[in-house]
Amino acid sequence: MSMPTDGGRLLRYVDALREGIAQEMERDPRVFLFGLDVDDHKGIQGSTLGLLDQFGPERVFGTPMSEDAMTGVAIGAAMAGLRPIHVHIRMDFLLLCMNQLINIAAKAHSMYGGAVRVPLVVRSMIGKSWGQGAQHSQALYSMFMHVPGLKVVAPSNANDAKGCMIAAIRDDNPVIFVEHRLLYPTQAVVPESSYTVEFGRARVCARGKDITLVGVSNMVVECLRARELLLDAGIEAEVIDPISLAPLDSTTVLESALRTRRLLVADNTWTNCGASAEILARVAESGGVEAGVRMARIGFAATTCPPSPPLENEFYPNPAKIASAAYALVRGNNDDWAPDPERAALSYQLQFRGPF
Amino acid sequence: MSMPTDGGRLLRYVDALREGIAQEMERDPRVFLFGLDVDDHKGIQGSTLGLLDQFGPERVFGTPMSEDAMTGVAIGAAMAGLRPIHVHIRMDFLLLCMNQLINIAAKAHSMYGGAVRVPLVVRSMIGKSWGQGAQHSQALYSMFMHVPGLKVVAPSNANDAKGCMIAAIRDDNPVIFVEHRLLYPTQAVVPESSYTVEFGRARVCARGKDITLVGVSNMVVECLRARELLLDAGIEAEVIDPISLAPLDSTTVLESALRTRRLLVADNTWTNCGASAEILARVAESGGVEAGVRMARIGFAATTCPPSPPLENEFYPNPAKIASAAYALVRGNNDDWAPDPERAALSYQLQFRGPF
Amino acid sequence: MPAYPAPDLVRLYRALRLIRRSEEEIARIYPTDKIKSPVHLSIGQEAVSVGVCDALRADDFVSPTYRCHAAYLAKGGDLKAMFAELYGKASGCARGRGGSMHMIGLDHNIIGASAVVGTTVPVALGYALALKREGKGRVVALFLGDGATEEGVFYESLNFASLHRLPALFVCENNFYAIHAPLAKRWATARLCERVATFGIPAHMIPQSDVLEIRSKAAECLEAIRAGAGPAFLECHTYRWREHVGPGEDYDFGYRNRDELRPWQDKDAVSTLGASLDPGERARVDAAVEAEIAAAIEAAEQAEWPDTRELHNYVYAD
Amino acid sequence: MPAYPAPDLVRLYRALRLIRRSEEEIARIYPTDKIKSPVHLSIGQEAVSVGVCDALRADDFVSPTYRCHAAYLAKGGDLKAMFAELYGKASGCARGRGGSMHMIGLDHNIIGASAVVGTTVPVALGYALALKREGKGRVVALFLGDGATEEGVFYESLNFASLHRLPALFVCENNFYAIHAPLAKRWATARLCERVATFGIPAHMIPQSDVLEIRSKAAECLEAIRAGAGPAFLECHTYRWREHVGPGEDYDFGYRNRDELRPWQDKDAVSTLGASLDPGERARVDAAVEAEIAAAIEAAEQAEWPDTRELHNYVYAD
Ligand SMILES: Cc1ncc(C[n+]2csc(CCOP(=O)(O)OP(=O)(O)O)c2C)c(N)n1
Ligand SMILES: Cc1ncc(C[n+]2csc(CCOP(=O)(O)OP(=O)(O)O)c2C)c(N)n1
Ligand SMILES: [Mg+2]
Ligand SMILES: [Mg+2]
Repeated sequence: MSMPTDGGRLLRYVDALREGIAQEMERDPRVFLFGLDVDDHKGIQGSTLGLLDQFGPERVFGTPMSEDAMTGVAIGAAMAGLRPIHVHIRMDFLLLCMNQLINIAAKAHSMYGGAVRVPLVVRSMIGKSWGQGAQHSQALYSMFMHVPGLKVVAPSNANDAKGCMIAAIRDDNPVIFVEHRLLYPTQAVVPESSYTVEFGRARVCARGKDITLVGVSNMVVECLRARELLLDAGIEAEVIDPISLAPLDSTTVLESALRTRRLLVADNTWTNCGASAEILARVAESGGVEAGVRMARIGFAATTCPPSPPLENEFYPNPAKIASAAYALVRGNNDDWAPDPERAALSYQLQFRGPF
Repeated sequence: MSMPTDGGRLLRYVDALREGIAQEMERDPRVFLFGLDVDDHKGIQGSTLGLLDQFGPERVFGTPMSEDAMTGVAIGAAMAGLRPIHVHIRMDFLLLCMNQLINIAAKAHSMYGGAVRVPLVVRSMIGKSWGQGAQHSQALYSMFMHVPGLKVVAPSNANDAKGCMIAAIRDDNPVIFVEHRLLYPTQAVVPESSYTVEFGRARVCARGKDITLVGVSNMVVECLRARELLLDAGIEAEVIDPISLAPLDSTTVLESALRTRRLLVADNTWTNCGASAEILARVAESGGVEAGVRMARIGFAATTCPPSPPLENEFYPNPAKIASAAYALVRGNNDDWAPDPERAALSYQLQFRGPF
Repeated sequence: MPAYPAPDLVRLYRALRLIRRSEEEIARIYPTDKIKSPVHLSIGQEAVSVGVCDALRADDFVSPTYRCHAAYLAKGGDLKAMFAELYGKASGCARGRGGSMHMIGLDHNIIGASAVVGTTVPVALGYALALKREGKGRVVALFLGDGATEEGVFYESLNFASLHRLPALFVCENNFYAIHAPLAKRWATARLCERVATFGIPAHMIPQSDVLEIRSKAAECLEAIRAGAGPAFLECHTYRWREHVGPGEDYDFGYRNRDELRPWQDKDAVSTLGASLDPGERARVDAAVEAEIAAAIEAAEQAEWPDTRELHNYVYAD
Repeated sequence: MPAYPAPDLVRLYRALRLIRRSEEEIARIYPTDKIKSPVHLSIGQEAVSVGVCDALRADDFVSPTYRCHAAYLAKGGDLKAMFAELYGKASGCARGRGGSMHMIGLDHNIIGASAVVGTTVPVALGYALALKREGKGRVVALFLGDGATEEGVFYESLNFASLHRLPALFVCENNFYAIHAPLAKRWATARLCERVATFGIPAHMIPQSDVLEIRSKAAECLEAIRAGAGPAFLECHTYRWREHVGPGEDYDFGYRNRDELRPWQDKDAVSTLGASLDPGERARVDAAVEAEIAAAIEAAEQAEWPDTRELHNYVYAD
């Protein structure tokens, strides 16, 4: 992890992303940015705004709607020595380029015996639906975590967003970069100078002795809010942000869980074969059982995301649900405490409002 | 589960698949079978041979090499009331049609409020490489297990193969049907009449009191062989075949693990976010920890499948490795017992020999 | 161009007007946040859906894109069910599980729309395959945008449709933009029809968005398709008046301007066809349309939310 | 057709002969099970790789399909490294991590091949994009089969290549089959070149697999590409003499027969070009080729296996 040399200032996540990209493009002429809509006046919710003016159309360009071929082009360009950043406004669209990402990008370094490298960053947004429904609401990172050769990161704050972006661009491997739209307006202190956040190191965001909460991406924020609610019930939760999902620092989670003896993983996706399954499995197989660590997961309801508001509310985890699940783990299942509804309501993250 | 009315006879897995398909095509004129090479003289390793003659080119036909569109066509035909079976000679190629399978097939029933059904069977083969390397060796079922709306089955013997095939064809949902090539020549007693094997019910293949081994697809066979090796060391393993992965009957696994207090899951794929992760997570969160069930997973090495024979050997799990891992769970990690090499060698499954 | 008898013109006008006014109402309601779903309006593009769907038989199918309100209504889709779906209510055509981009109406043979561009093209061909086997001369009219032609699945679909002589009418609504990206940034050439023809598919370009021309060309194609000639292709030039998604206009952000819009407004099907009708007749149609829309909105406002206990319904069919 | 001076003809013959004989040796060794990797032989198709690659500069790139031995050798790939790779040895061009379908030779600008049909087409264009930015007039020649043209990614790639005027020469080896499926079962029409041309890409069909015609047409295209004209496309008809995968022949299974083969054997580039050479010259070339192959096989036999402790190498580059 390279250390920032200045104190920094408050910056939004979206601006931190853009700043990280701009600094790398400045530093390294091999870096280029492309994808549907990166060069329009909305600039991927602002995260690419201004880059076309700064770096010109050879290094910042939109594409035809051809996700599969564009991914192949990115991979080939990366093999040839360039460093592409390929942007998708929704992670759902990565389903159109799984073949290139998994059959080529993930495997090329290995399957050609080290002869090539694929320094590729694939940015994609995930979100909380706002009526977007079934096909515009998925967070598919566990599919990429499954496959050796890919790295997967999901920073939860502006500081990590910039540092991970710079690290991803400098990485000689394909990195799936996951950005939650609700995080875009959130601010953090971000150094002006360039720095990297190392992959494979989880961060303990809040200390606590009673339970370990692991949140992925935006769920870190919701876990921190759940932590507040839990304090009302006298429960001190430790909150961990894995930051990168592949490599995954399960050691930090394990150490915490061995101390708190309870582990709850909150994820932005379905639990089956998800990141939450992987974290539980690792803790279970490396000492968690012997230490009697009680474990649970919370994620999307095991159904397709419904756009109707009341159903949508039920579909997503939120701080109150996380707090309740945590309470049950700590105090036992019989006691069904729920956080004070008014405080819980306050703790909801303001939802993105369409149209997008 | 509909019960077979006759005693049956020994039948190979490949023939059981074909028989199941033929019986359903006979019974239900809406069923049709298509995909690359289903109608050639090799007939998908024999599993579709003769069907063209029996049912004609309107119901059995090859396709252009257009996996994405062909999957869409299958989905639309299913919605329109037909019952397609779409065949892929390798599971790796499903990466070309993830968008259709996940964004449409999995979601259509839900996202149109129940207005349509997608009675689609997607057959694909997995295998043990024999020099086929990186892109012809993947078993990607955990990606499908992740997504609500899909069913996933991976029968490990001829009897289940036929019963699952008939059940899959009759199911009103998209079913990802996973067939391990090494199982094709294996025989079992298979009734001549039609029957179904219900999804979501694991089978205990062998009883034992010391450890629970769960094998997926061909790994059931390897677990049964590992069981033999373990008997030499005085360890009695219980072997469980989940048969279907979604829905996944983790209850049967849990009950067994609560009894044996050790659980080892052997999978045909990488462990990260795999079926093995899901099984461990479920046991951990539903009583396994309280009961002190020690757990581990074994699967592909966390790298890209190398075709060079010595590397390939290292890459795959096998009965000896499963037995060693089981031994370590039962007796503790310090003791590194290994099965008698000669017996272990005998227990290797005869590999498929190319060209394929 | 065949001459159209008056009743036909009234019917066409009614459909155009219903779509235009429904979407204007959606745009009006949108800022109240009662429609919590991203809306892609067809205002300005109605002639394509109406011209094509008017030429279809009731038992033919239509496959709309996510910009689906126009084709849904043109094919006779239930207006109440559409508004209820926009509102996320249980009486919605997809019971609140779809939203604006996933209208469906199987009682009028309207295939469900999808939010992922291009994905419904092969799905619609699956319906066409079933119709071919059925042998009753039924056809699927499938819509796609100019952007969708850049997806590989479009070409795979053309090849398959032609190879199997499927009863499918491809209707490309070329509005010159994919979100904010103009054709010149996405298409190597504009020779789309010529390209489609190399698949053995008759392809016709209709440049002026004239609803009668669209209707008659579609009818001509449909006749051949029903006779077993295999698929046909229409490229209909048209223009989206509003922003890509959402209720507003967007002529002030640099990617396009009102000069481009004006000629399209001048030949707007709703006004020109309306002006050609008997004023009394027109007024009657307009009033009926307003009443129908008002009733649909009122019904949507009053309708029940889906029961949250039913969250897990429809994951699997049984 | 330009006249070729004798040295050129000898060079072409040498390349053809090397490929033919190497693959015949692979077929001979195969039953011993020393090559544990599925092999797709180009026997009969050598003229395409040789004609195209002979027209390339050493600093140009080639992107082969999984049927890659011919293009690999034609572009100057190391024969020893190829045989070692087939044997799964550490000295293989991909260190035993690739196998027959994944030859790579970056010292001769041979891009790695892929076993998933069509996937290398856009990857090769990524190289072309880098070459365009470099501005030195270098080109990528990318190979694909007739089957690969059915994959959507092929069309997406044509559009992008033309839109960005990428320095890419598409070479479609049309051998009329994808595994056992003939064109008639897969292609709605055979108008491939006409279709490609609608993307603004000059497209030429070469029906007779004449190595000199292929060479001169490729050279002509390459000149234009280097001058900035953007991509070009060649459809080269050819014929696979052996089975799709594996060492044998397969004329007795009903999907094709020897009558179809015969005209291709009659115009076989290896024999016809060989016959046109001075016999002494030809004998010298033949002997040198045999020696080279024998040495490569011997080296592969003797080479070390990869160390199993290195199983986890190359998962990630660092
Ligand atoms: C596969 C895919 N890629 C990207 C998007 C984002 N997107 C939504 S609409 C759209 C433009 C579609 O353009 P076109 O097909 O011309 O239809 P129009 O919106 O003009 O009606 C894009 C790129 C998407 N929904 N699906
Ligand atoms: C995407 C994909 N689908 C299917 C296959 C199986 N397969 C291997 S080779 C082949 C035929 C390819 O035909 P063509 O492109 O004409 O090349 P040829 O073998 O004739 O050289 C097929 C279908 C594959 N490897 N990749
Ligand atoms: Mg458009
Ligand atoms: Mg071919």
